[in-house]
Amino acid sequence: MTILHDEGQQAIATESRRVLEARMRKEELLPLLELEGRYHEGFWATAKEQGWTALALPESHGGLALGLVELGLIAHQAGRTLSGAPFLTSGFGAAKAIELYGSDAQKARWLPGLASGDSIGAIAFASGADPLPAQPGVRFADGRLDGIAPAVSGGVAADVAILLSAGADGPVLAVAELAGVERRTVASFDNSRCLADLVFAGTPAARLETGGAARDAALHILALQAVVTAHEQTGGAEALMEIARDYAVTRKAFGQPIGAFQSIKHRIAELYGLVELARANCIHAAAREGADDFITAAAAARLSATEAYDSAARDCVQIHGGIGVTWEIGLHLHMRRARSLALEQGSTLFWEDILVDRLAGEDA
Amino acid sequence: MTILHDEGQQAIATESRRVLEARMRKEELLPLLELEGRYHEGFWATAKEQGWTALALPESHGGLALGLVELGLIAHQAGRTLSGAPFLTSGFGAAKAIELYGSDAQKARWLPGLASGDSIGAIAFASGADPLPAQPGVRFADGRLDGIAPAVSGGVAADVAILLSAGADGPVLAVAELAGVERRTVASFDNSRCLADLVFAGTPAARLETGGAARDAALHILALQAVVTAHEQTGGAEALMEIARDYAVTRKAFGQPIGAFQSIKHRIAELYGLVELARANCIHAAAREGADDFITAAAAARLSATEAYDSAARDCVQIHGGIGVTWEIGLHLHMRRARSLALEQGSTLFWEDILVDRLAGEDA
Amino acid sequence: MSDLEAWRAKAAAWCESMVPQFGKAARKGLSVEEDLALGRRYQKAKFDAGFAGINWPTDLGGQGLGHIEKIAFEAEEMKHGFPNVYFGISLGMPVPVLMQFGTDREFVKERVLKALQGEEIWCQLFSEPSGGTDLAGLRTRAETDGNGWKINGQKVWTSWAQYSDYGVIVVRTDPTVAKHKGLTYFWVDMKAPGVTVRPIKLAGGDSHVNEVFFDDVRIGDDHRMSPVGGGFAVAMATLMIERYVATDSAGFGPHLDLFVDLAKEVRLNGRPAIEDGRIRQQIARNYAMRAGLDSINVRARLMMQAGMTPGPEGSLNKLVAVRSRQKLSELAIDLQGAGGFAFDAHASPKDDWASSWINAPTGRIAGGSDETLLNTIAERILGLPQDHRPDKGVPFNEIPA
Amino acid sequence: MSDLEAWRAKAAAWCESMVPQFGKAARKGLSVEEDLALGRRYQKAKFDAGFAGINWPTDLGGQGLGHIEKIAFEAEEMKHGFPNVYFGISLGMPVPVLMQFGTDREFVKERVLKALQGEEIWCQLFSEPSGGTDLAGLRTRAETDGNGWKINGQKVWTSWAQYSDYGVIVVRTDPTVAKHKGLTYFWVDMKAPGVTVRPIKLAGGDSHVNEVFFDDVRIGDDHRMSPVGGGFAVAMATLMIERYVATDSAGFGPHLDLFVDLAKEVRLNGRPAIEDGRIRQQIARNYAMRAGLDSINVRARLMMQAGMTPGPEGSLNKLVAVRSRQKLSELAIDLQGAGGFAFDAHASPKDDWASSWINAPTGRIAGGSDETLLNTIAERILGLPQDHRPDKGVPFNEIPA
Repeated sequence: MTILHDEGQQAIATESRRVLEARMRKEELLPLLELEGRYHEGFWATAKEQGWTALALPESHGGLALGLVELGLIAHQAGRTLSGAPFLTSGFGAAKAIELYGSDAQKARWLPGLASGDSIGAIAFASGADPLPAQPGVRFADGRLDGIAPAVSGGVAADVAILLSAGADGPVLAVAELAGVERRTVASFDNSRCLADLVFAGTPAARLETGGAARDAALHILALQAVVTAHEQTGGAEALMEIARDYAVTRKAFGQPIGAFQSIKHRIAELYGLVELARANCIHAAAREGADDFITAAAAARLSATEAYDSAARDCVQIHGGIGVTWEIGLHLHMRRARSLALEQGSTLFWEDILVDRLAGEDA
Repeated sequence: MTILHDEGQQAIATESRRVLEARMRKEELLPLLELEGRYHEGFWATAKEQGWTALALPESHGGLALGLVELGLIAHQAGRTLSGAPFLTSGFGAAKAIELYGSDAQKARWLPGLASGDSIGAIAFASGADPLPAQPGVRFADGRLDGIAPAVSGGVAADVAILLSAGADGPVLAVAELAGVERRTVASFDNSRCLADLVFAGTPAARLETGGAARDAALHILALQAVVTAHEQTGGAEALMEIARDYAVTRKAFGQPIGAFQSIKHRIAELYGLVELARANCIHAAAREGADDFITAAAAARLSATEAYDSAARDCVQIHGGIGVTWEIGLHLHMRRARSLALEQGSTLFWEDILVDRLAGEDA
Repeated sequence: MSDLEAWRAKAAAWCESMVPQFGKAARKGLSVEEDLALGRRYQKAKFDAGFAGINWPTDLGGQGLGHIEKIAFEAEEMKHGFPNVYFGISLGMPVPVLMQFGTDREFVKERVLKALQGEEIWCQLFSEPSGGTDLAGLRTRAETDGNGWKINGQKVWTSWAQYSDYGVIVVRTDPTVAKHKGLTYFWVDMKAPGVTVRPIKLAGGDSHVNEVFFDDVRIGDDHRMSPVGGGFAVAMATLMIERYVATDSAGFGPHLDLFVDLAKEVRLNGRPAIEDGRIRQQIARNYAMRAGLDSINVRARLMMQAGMTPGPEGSLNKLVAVRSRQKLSELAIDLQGAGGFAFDAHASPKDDWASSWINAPTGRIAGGSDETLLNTIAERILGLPQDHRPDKGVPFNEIPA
Repeated sequence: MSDLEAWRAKAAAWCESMVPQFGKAARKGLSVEEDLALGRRYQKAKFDAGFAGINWPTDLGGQGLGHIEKIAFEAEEMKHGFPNVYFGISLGMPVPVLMQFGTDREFVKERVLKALQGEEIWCQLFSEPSGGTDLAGLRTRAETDGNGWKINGQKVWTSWAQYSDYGVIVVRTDPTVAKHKGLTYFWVDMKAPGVTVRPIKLAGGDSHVNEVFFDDVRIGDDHRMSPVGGGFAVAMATLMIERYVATDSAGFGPHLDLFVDLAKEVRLNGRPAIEDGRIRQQIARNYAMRAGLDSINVRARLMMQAGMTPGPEGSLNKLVAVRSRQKLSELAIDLQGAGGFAFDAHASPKDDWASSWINAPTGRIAGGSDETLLNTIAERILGLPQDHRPDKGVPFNEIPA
């Protein structure tokens, strides 16, 4: 797949940007920070209405049969405008897991709802600090799950979850309906991620993969989500770089625009570099879905996107001086999002290890 | 011991600076880079004449009974002026090993010569990439050494070496006379360090310590040397910071001194910070000789001094632009020295581990 | 047991005894106003027990001890999360400056005593919206008004102004001379007519800083703490106190021990994170940096005790420490994985990594931004040229806004 | 086997066959002059085998293939350490610019053929001592002289000038107009009377760069490759070629695979260094950075092939790659411990870490320093204001030196 976007792809980028810029307002996002378990309903309604939920799913189940490249373009725009809910990524991941590893019955049951956005999907792989634990904390036995999946993004609202659980013969990738499952909302610095601990207690679940295949499948799903998230991070970093640039051109100190001071202008130029490296890695990774080196490409995209967004958040706030740390100006929305996206799908530490294992031939 | 220098200590700093600034010339140091196994004889003659070789050794054997603080002050000045030979540090380390772990006969044999500078001492602990190997490459058996000690600083000219060797019951700290030992000069980027592989073949040697005590002793000697080297590194970094400052004040570009550009001035200000942190850690570490936390303090000094010198070398050259990379201007003398001192006494990787083991209580 | 050890043991015992009444559990769920009230009671108890103004003169209600005793007490105190944050600025800068520069000594004594007992709080009115970090560019003005002065203008980023009784303020008294020459230093009654305080909500969700508006606020000339036009020097003295006394090599974030503890607790690739080279490297480098700052501060205090002037390297603390704290806090969040999302807007930046992280940017901006500090080091310590300053040497009222 | 795979296999086989004659072993111990002579024979062999000018037009002696074939060949070629360094600049920038802007096509063809066969070498005369990295501030001047021009002045940092037959040069033809408007672009015969080349010994010990003095050097107007006063645009085109063709995400240092190999070989704390988090982190971050640069370059070439103009992000390569290479090289030296001291002044920066390290500063300065590149990105791409420039808009001969 080429890394040059065709006209259709460019149209997706343009249109999603237009829609999101018209509809997303920091004034609506700020209050959500102080409310646990709430998300920006307007964003999610837009995602459903625009068909973004269906974008990368198969036509046979209500999808539009496009791929990671197109979803990445949406995610980039969502990142620019501070997407109001995590379900686009987690729903995609859940749907892909069911599409790739599920039975026809499971696909028929879940994919149409995930494609329309009427069902919300979540991914619950992590245990403790580990995004892909060798010994998951949730146990799978006799078709039932027991244990707690911690801080699941979208967990407050999700209808279905894909889990990495511990079965008798090693890890089990499982799918579970969440109706009736207790959710303990996690108070977070970015509450509209709708994080919840999911408390499974004899919850019925179906096995998708077992043993080494389960772990491989989980890593593949995580990598798919990481590429989507990397696009979102890159979009956020790009927006911050532009905000910093615009501020540096207009704000004056000591009788001249602050952008004339090299400490400011070079920092923004460095951000430009980080954003472009992340963008290039994202575009490349999205185009490598299905290829042998997909995990490597995903890891590179993820690492550079996390660095870009965290750095842009630090620097953009710093460049703004005092006004940058006020609640009202809302730069902290990006700062918080940079951190929540840095944790979701596994931190930099995790992806560094995944990448080096491959470069050093240790994953074989 | 206080970290405020008294008048005697201040006099040592002032006098050594005066002497070295008068006698050390980059024009004499540059040619030594292209000659293997040669050192700046004028420097070494000065060190002997000024009593620096005797400074920290006991009076009973011809020393001046001062300590690490005073030797550090000399090393700082030697670092500023690009010391022309490594023997001040390695001779001190060898003498301390004999003083602390040797017999009266060994002290009587070696200390007077090391104190006068007529004998040159060397430390040969490393094996492969490890500055303090659990399994040293040189074997000790029946009072004789066999094997190769790689890239020993001062090894070309040394008369006596302290080795970490592998005995039948674990490591052995040993002292060996080097007369008759083959030295294979190592072609290095900083040839006046007089590096040589020492080839031991049935060389007579005496045991100083064995087993865990040998390793502890070797670490203590390495830490003593690391503190001296850290002072030297800090002196080098300080000199580079001043060179960069002076250049930035005089050199003009685009019609103004380059020091008015924040990319230059902030970088020099950051160097100032690195130098002052290193200096503070050096002074503290020198004052902690003999205390429980000496290794910790030495590691902190070593880490900050290595960072300061490497950074100053990178940045001072960069600030000079084209002229900075010419042979004649000689900034590369510092750049090379920064790297050779970063390796001598163990790299940053080594000291990070030593430090964290202590902070985490893992060394117990 | 040395005197100092005895002192520390006494401090530890007293702090222990205060936990039921003032510790974290006692503070849980309180509104800010309730917590402040509790804080005032704590400060009074501290005064009564002989732990307030430890290194201040006894004739002003202090204990007449050394800085080392103060440090020792604070090391014990910080373990318990007592409600002392409201008095940090007050007793840190404005009240010491009042002690140094206040001319009416009776008035000074009364204020110091009330401040030490938590009855009164002082704030420091320096920063302005248009000035950014440029102290000499202040626009708030005082004009002569009968025997006194009339203040008009706006200050910003004033910590605890909403709870303050008094403040120290730098204002412009002569706009016709070059920028740093037309400033004068006063104290003001924060409850005086014409003073309006408006809290600013910060990124982390709290509102301890304020905008303060002055609208024809009248003060007597006895409020003046510097010569007319000589306010810059007193303001600098205030900042000097900040540099040498209110320093913290942890950058006002968590102690490195807490990071080491976290790294021992959390697992990375199936092993304790403390065994991972990346984590070790950050611990080692942060330790070396903080140890250097600590040594600089110890040396500066030893020099001051010996009657010498400490070197300018004290100015490194805030620059280096807060910037590093920001990245270390991010790493601490990363390390916790799913556990890293948790957030409590009322947690303390001194012992909670998420709180430390979200408040770090304020630390890198307030009281001199990183960039200002670098410029100051470059220009004043190293003698590097100033940036291009179109406004330099121009009378203040001729600089375009 | 695809066409490209077949091409690559052919290239690999040919390179393999050249090793006895031109490989590292054959070069060992040669003086620079002997090595250059060997290099000329290698370049001729390369031309004869159809591997020179791979993506250049066939009517000028090229192979008429694509950039991808060129890359494939170079990937094979670089494995063997052939003596091709003398032709890198020549065939990289000046000769392509001659192909693009030379007006006398017969002359162009003759020169290109000789350059491709290693018979002639071209250099690029841009930088000047007073100019630093400020291309528009050049002082070397050409005055009209009969029908031609007379050049006086000095260039510096000119790679391989001492072995060059020709050079391309930017000079000032009108000192009375603003800085970047008075420049004109010529080619010159490096053997012409009045041209003096003086090699500069660099920090690493070698002397491939030179000072070049022009003393009343007379050239015809047919040497002119730009409109009079239009030299800046051609110089920029040269730099554009450098940006998009002569890029290397390894920063002209060793490939990352070599670092991975080293990390597998060397032991740290008794285990392969590749298992240490610090080492892993550097590998991962350098990989991500280089992969990003590679993707940018691939995309730029795809766009150029599709007739589109690539984005400005191509300008990141040198800035990001060389700076990172410097630190990675330091780490590689650290990793080797006692083995890290070893140095060979004639080793290649592409496969030797010490050589890479000691030459990295030159890479960060030559052809636009880091700081210049950051300014260019900030001003031209992002629209940020220029630095204060007292010299801006002033006629060149009125700027104080």
